[in-house]
Amino acid sequence: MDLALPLAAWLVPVLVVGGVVLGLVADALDRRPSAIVLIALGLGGASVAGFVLSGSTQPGIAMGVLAYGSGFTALPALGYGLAALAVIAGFRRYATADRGPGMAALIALGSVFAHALLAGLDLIVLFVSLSGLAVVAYALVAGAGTRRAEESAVRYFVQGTIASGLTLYGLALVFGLTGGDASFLTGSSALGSVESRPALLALALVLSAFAFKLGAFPFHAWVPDAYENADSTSAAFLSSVPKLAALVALLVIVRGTLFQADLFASATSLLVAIGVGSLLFGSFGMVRQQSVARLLGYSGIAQVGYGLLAISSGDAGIQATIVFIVTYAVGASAAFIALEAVGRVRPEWDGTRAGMAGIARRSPLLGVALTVAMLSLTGIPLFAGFWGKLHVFAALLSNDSVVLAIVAGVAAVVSFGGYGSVIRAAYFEDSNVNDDETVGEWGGSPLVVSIVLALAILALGIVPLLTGISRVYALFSL
Amino acid sequence: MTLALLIAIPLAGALVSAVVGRSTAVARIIALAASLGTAGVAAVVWQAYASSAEALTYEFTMDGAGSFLRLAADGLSVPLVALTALLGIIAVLASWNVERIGTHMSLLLALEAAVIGVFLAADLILFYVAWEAVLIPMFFLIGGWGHENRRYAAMKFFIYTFAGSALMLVGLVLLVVLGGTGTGMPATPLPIEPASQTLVFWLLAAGLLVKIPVVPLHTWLPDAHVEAPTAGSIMLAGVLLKMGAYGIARISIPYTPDAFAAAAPILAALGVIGIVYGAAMALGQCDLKRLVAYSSVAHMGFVVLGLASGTELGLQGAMLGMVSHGLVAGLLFFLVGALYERAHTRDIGAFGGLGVTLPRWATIFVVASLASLGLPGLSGFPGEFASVVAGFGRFGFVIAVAGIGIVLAGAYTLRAVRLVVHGEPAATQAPADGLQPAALRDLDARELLIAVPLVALIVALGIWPRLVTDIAAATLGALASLAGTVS
Amino acid sequence: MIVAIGCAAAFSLGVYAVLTRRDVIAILAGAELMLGAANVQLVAFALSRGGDGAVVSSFALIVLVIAAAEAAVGMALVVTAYRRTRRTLVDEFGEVSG
Amino acid sequence: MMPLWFVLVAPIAVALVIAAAGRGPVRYTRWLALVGPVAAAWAGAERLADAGRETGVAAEAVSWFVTQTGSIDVGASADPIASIMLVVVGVVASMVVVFSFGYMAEDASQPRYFALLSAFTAAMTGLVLSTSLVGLFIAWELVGACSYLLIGFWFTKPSAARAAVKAFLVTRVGDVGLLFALALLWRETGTLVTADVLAAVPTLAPATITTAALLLFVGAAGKSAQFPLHVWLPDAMEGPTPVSALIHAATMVAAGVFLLARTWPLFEASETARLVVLIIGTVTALGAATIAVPQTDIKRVLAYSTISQLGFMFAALGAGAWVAAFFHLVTHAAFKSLLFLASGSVIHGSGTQDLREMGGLGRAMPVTAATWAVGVAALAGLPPLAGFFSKDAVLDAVWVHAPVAGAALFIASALTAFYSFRATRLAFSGTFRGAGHPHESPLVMKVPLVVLAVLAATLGAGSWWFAELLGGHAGLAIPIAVASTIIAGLSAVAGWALYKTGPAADDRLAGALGGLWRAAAGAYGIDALVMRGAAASERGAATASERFDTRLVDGLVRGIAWLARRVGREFNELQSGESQLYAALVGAGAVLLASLALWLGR
Amino acid sequence: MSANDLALAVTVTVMVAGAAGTVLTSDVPRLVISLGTFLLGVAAAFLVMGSPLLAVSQVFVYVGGVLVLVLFALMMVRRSGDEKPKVATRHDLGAAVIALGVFVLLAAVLGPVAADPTPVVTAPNEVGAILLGPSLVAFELVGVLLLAALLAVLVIVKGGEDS
Repeated sequence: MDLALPLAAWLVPVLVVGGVVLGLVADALDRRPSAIVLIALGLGGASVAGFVLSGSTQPGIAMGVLAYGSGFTALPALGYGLAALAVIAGFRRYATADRGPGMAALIALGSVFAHALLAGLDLIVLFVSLSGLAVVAYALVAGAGTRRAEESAVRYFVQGTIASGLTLYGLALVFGLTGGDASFLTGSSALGSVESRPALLALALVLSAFAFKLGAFPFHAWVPDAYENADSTSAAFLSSVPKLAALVALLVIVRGTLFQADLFASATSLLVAIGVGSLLFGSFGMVRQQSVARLLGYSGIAQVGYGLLAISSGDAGIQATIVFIVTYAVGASAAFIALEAVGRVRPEWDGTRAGMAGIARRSPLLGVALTVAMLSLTGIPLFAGFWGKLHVFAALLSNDSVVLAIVAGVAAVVSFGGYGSVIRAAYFEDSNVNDDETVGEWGGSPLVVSIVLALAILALGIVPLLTGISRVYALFSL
Repeated sequence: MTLALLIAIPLAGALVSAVVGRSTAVARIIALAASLGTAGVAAVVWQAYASSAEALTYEFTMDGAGSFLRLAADGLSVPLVALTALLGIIAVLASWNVERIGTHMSLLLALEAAVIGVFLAADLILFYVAWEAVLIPMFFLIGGWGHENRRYAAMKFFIYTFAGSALMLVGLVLLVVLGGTGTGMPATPLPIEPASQTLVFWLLAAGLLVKIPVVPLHTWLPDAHVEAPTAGSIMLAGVLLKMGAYGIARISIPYTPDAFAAAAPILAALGVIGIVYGAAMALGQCDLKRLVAYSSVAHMGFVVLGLASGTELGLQGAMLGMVSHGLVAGLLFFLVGALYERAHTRDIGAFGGLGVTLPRWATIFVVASLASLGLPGLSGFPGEFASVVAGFGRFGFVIAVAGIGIVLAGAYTLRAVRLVVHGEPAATQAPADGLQPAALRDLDARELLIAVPLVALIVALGIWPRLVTDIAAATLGALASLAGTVS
Repeated sequence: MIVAIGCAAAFSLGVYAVLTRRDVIAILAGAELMLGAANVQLVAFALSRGGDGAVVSSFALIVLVIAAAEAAVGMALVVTAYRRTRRTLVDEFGEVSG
Repeated sequence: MMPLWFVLVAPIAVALVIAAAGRGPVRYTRWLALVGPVAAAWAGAERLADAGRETGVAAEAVSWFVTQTGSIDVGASADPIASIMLVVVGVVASMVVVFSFGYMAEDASQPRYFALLSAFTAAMTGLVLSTSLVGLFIAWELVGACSYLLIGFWFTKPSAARAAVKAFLVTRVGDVGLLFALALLWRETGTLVTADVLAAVPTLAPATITTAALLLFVGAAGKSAQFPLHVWLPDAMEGPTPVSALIHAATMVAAGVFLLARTWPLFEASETARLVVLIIGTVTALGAATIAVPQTDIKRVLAYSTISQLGFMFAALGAGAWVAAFFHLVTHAAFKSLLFLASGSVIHGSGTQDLREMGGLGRAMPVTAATWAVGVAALAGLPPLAGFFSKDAVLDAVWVHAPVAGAALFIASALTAFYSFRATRLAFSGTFRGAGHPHESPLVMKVPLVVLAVLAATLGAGSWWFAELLGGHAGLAIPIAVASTIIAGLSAVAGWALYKTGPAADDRLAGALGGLWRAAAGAYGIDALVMRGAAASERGAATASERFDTRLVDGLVRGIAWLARRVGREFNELQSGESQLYAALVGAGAVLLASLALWLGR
Repeated sequence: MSANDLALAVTVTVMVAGAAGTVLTSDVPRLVISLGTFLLGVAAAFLVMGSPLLAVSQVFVYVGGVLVLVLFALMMVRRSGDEKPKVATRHDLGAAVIALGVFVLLAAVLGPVAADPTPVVTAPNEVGAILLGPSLVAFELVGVLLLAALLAVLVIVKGGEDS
C-alpha cells in the first residue's frame, strides 16, 4: 500500500465518507441540523477538491483500478457538487425528519458509489458500485415515507432483483472470458479474441445492466413511479448523479476498454435500439402527464435516449456524451430542486401542473428557475442543454445517420409539449388559489439552490458562445 | 465593434428594465433609450456600409479560442437590421401603457436583440442560437399579454416553429459536417457537393418556410397574431417573418445553390399559392388582426416569388417586399391595436363610419391599406412589381396566377376600409363588452409620433425604392450570380 | 458443461419465482436463487478458463456479501410495506400507475 | 417654356397645401386647384405651338431599379399626342374646378375634394408624360386610386362606398393585364422605356407581340370601361357630378385609348390584336347605345353614352385609324364633359336626377339648356359641330376596314342621336314634373358650360390640322358624311317627336319592344351577374377560410398533436402499476437484447 | 468422468433440486427447506471447486442469516392467517416463456464454452492477500456498501413512525 498515492485518487471519496461518519455521530447525539451540515460540507469539500485536483494532477490509474485526473476526477466532482446541492436544498426536510440525516448520508454514499462506478476500471468495483447505487436508490425512494413511495420502492426492488441477477451473470461471463482478470485495462485485450457467442451474450447482459441503472427502454418501468413518489431532492439526486456515472461508465466500457474490439461492432446497433426506444417512449409518454415529477420521470427516460445515441456514434460520440451528460445532469437536478421550491412556496401543492398555476407571479425567481430548467432540458439555445443536443446531433451526423438525427429532433419537439406545459402553467395560467394568505414562504434553501443551478445552466449555455465549446467542457474530457 | 453594440444595447436595456421594471416611468425611459440607441447605431452601421460597401465584420476572440460570436453586416442584413431597430422603437412606443410594463419592455428588447442577432450572425451555430432565442421572448409576450386563448396560441407558435427549426438544426449541423469549413460563414461560401445539397436544402427549408410562412405551414400565424399584444404583433409581422426569407438568401442560396436552383420552381409555386391563398383567406375574415395576418402571408408570397426567381431584380424585389411589409404590417397592427385599446373589439362588423368619428386614424388606415394592396407611390408596389416581373421572367405565364392574388388583395383591403372607415358612423360604437361607449378619441400625439414617420417612410420607399436596393445591390448581385441565373 | 447448465437452470428458476410468486418474501427467495447460481457460475467459469483461484474467490466472496446486504434491504422494504398495509402480495399494490 | 417637372409637381404640392389648410381658408385655397390644370394646358399649348420645330424635350430619365443586367427607368417628355392630351386634361380640369366652386359650395369636406382633384390632375399628367411603361403604369394605378377616392367621396353613403370599391377592383383586373404586359415586354426586350420597346417590336416573335398587345388592351379595356369590364362606370355616377365630368367623361376613361395610341407600333404589327379591339369596340359601342336608350337617370344615360363613344374610338383603333380615334377622343372630351356639367347644373337646379321628374327646364335654366343643346347636337354628330367631323372619320375608317362593323356603328350612331334627343326632350320641354321650382345655376357654373359649348362647336374645324400634325389622312369622305348626317338627323327628330307626351312614351316603347326594352334597361343583367359573383366570392372566401383553412389545414396540425398525445396515452398505459409486469419487462428486454446481439454478431 | 466431475455433478443436482423446490412448492416449511438445500448445494459447489473459505462464508452468511430471516418473515406475516400458511403463486405463461428464454440463452451459449474446473485448493490467506492487495479498492468499497445498506434499512424502517 504505497502512500504516495496521488491525492486525486483517494482524498475526494474519503472526504465524503468522513463527512457522513461525522454526520451520523452528530445525528446520534440528536443534533440533526449539524449532521446535515457536516454531510453537506463533506460533499462540498469533495466537489471543490475534485475540481481543483482534476485540473492539476496528471491523469493516471491508482492501484491499477481507480482512474483519476481530468474527466475521471472532474465528473465525480460534479456528482458530489450536485449531491451537495440536493442535500442543501433538502436541508429543512432532512433536519426536521427523523430519518433526515440517514437520507442525506445515503445521498452522500450514493455519490461515492457513482465516483467508483465512473472511475473504477475493474469488474468487482463495477459490481459493488452498481449494487451500492441500487441499495441507495431503494432507500431514497422508500424514504419519502408515503404509502405510494414504499409501493414504488417495492416495485423497483422486484425489478432490481432480476436486473442484478443478469448483471452478475454478465460480469461472470466477462470475468471468465478474460481468464479471471478483473481489471478492464489488461482484460479487454484478451476479450477481443474470444469465441464470439459468449462475448456477445456478455455484451448484451452488461448493456442490460447499465440500461436498467439508466432507466432506458425497455428497463425503464421503475423510473416514472420512483421519481414521482420520492422526495423532490432525492429525485434530484437519483435523476442526475447515478445517471451521469452510469452513462460515462458505459461510454468507457464500450468505447474505451472492454467492448472496443470490432467483434463488438454490433454494440452500436444495440445502443441505437434502446436509445431510440427510450427517446420515443420518454418524449411521447411525457406529453399528457399531469404530475410534474412524473413528467420529469418520463423526461429522464427520453434524455437517456440522447446519451445512448451519443455513445452509439463512435469516436465523435465521446465528447458528445460528456457534454450531453454534464448539461443533462445539471438540468435535471435544477428541475427537481425547483419542484421542491414550488412545494415550499405553495405548501398545499398537489404535484400537478394545474396545482402550480400562476406560481411565477407569486414568486418570479422561482418562475425563472423553472423556465431555465425546462428550456435547458428541451435543448433550446442560450441554455446548457442546447450544447448537449447539438453535440449529439453532430455526432450522429458525422457518421451520417441523418434519420436518427431527425428522430432526435422530432423527439425534442414533442418533449416541449411536456416541458412547455410546465412553463405555461407557471406563467400563463391564472392561479385559482389566492396565494397571498397561504402560509407558503418565499421559497427557502431550495429556491436559492435552484437559482444557483439556473445561473450555472445559463453560464454553461452562453459562455460557450463566446469562448467556443472545447474550452468550457475541456475540464470534463476523459 | 459597433456590430456587437447592436446586440449589446437592447440586451442591456432588457436586463435593466426587467430588474427595475416596477415603476412604469423608469421602464418606459429605459426601453425608449435602448431602442433609440440601437437605432442610432443601426444608422451608423448603415452609413458605414453605404460608404465602404464591403461587409463590416466583428469577431469576439478570447485568447485564440474558436468563438461562435462572429457578426457581419452586408447588403442583405443592413436594411433588415435598420428595419428591426425602427420597429423596435415603434413597438416600445406602442406598448406605452401596458400592464406589467417592466417585464413587457424587457421581453421586447430581448426579442429585438435576438432578431438583430439572426440578421448579423456570420456563424451557422450563432444563426441557429439567435433563431431559437427569438422564440422565447415571443412565447412569453403572446402567453403573458395575449387575449382570450393566448395559452393555446403561445404553445402552438412555439412548437410549430420549434418543429421546423429542429429539422433546420439537423440541416445546419449536416452543413457544418459536410462543409468542412467549421461553423463560420466565409465571405464567399463554397457550396457543398451536389449529392447532399438537396437533403440539406430541404432540411433547412423546413425551418425557414415555417417562419416565412409558406402556405401549408402558415396556420400558426393567424392565431399568434390574434393573441399577441400590439407590440408583439408589430415585431412578429414586422421582422420575425423576414427571418425565414433572410435565411434562404443567407444560407440556402450560397451553400446549396444547385439544390436551390432545382427547388426554385417549387418555391415559386409556393409563393404564388401563398399570394392567392393568403388574399382569399383574408377576404373571408371578420377579425381585423386575422385579416392582416393573412395579408402578411400574401405579401410574403411575393417575397418568396422574388427569391425563387434567383435573378438580381427578383432578389431586390424580395428585399423591398420584406422592408415594405415590415413598415406596412407594423403600421396596420399598430392601428388595429390602437382601435382595440379604445373599443376592446377587433370584429370588423362592430365599426363603421370611423372616417367621421376618427378622421386621423381613418386617413392613416386608408394610406396603410392602399400601401398594403400595392398601390404605386407607396412602398408595397416596387417590391411586388419587381418580384412579379422577375418571377415572370424566370417561370413564364404560370406566374399570371399571382394576378388573381393582386386583385383579391385589392378586394379584401378595400372591403376592410369599406366596413370600418366608410358607411354611417354606426350606433354600435359601444365596445362589445358593454363598457360605457368611451367617445372614441382620435389618435393622440404619441400615437401620431408612431404613425406619421411610418407613413413618411412608406411614401418615400414607394417613390424611390433605390433607398434600399442601392445598399443591397452588391450583395444581392453576388447572390444572384450564385443562384446561377443572372437576369 | 454440467455446472453451466445447472447454474442456468437454477438462475431461470429464480427468474420464474420472481415473476410468478405473489408473495414478496418468496420473490426475495427467488432473488437469492439467482444470485447464488450466478455466483457459482462465476467461480466455475473463471476457474475453468485458468483464472487464479484467489482472485476468483475474492470476487465471489464480495458478491456473496453484497447479495446478503441486498437481501437485507429487500426484507426491510417488505416488512415496512407489510406493517403499513397488512399485505405482502405484490399485485395488491396498484395505486401508482400512468 | 413651362418645365414638365412643374406640371407634375405643382398639383401634388397644391393638393397637400389644400388638404393641410383644412376647412377654414377653403374658399381661398380651392382656387389653388386651378394651378395644376392651367399649367398642364399651358405646357401642352406651348409645345403644340412650336410642334414643327422640336418634337419633345429630352426625356429626363432616372433609373428606378438598377441591376447589373439592365435597369428600369422612369422619365417624362412631351411628344405631340402627349401635348394634345395635356391641353385636353388641362382645359377640362380647369372648367371642372371652376364649376365645382359652385356645385360643391356648401359641402363640408371641400378641402379633401379639391385636394383629390388636384392630385388626380397630377396623376393624369404623369400618365400622359411618362416616357417609360413603368412610369405609365404607376400613374395608371394612381389615377385609379384617385377615381376610387373621388367616387367614394361621400363615403357615408353605403352605395357610394360600394361603387368606389367596385370601380377600383374592376379597373384593377385591367391593371393586372397591363402589369403582365410589362413583365412580358421586360422579359422579351430587356427594357421598359417606351421608345426602346417600340423600337424592338420588329425583332419580337409574332406570338409575343399579339400577347403583349392583347394584355395591353385588357388594361385599356379596364380603364376605358369596354365590355366586359364596363360594369363599374354606371355605378361611378355615385361620385359628385363634376368628378364624373372630369374622370368618367374626358380624362381617365380616355387613358385606355391614349395607351393604345402611345404603343401603336405594337398593335400595328399584330393583325389579330387589332381584330379583337375592333370587335370589342363595336360590341361595346352598339350594346352601350342600346342600354342608354331606356335609362331614366340622366347621369346613367350619359354614362352609357360615354361607354358607347369609347366603343367607337376602340373600333377606329381596331380598324387601324388611330388618328381618327384620337381626334374623336378630343372632341368627345369636350362635348361629353359639357353634357355632364350641364346635367350637374340641371341636378343642382332641379334637385333630381330622374328624367321622369324633370321637364320644362328649358325656360327655367336657359343657359344650361342652350349649352346642353350644343353638347347633344355634337354627341349626335350633327354638322357642323365637332362630333360630326370626328365621328365621320371613325365611321369612314371602320366602314372601309370592315363594313359589318361599319353598319353596326351606323346603328349605334342612330341610337346615340335618339337617346340624346329623348333626354333633351324629357328634361327641357313640357312642364316640370318634380317638386319645388327649378332655378338657373350661378354664374361660376354657367361660365364653364359656355366655354365648353364653344369648344364643342368649333373643334370640328381642327380636324385637318390634327391629321397633318399626327400624320393621318385629311378631308372628309363625302358619302359617309351625308349618310351619317341623314341617319343622325332622322333619329334625332324621332327621339324629339316621340317624347312630345313626356315619359309616357317610354311605356309605349316598352310595350312595343317588350323584353328587349326591359333587358336593355337592366344592362342585360351583366352588372347583376358580376355583383352576385363578387358577393358569392366574398361569402365563399369566408366559408373556405372557416372550413378549409381552419378545419383542414389547421386540423392537420391539430391532428398531429392529437396523435402525439394518443401515442403518449398508449405508453402511459404500459406503466400499469403491476410489479410483475415491470420485472417481466426487464427479463424479456434482456432476452431480446441478447438474442439481437447474437443474431447481429453471427 | 473423474471423481471431481462426479462431485460437481452431485452438488449441481442438489442445487437445482433445491431451486426447483423453492419455486414450485406453496407450502411454507417446504419452501424454506428447499431454499436451504439450494444454499447448501452452493456451499458444496464452492468446496468442490477448491475454495473452502467461500463454502464456509456461504454457510454462515446465507444458511445462518438469510434463511433464518426468510423463515422468520414468513412466520411473522402468516401469524394472523388461520389455515396452514400458504405461499400464493400466479403461474403465468409469459413468465414461463421468459424464464425458459433465459435458460436456453445461458445454457446454449455457455454450455459448449464452459468446461468444468479442475480443482486447485486456494487457502484463505491467499484470498486475504488478494483482498488487501490488488482488490483493496473493491474491499474498501464493500465496507462503504455495508454502511449504506445499514443506513438504508434504518431509513426504510423508520419511515413508518413519523409520516
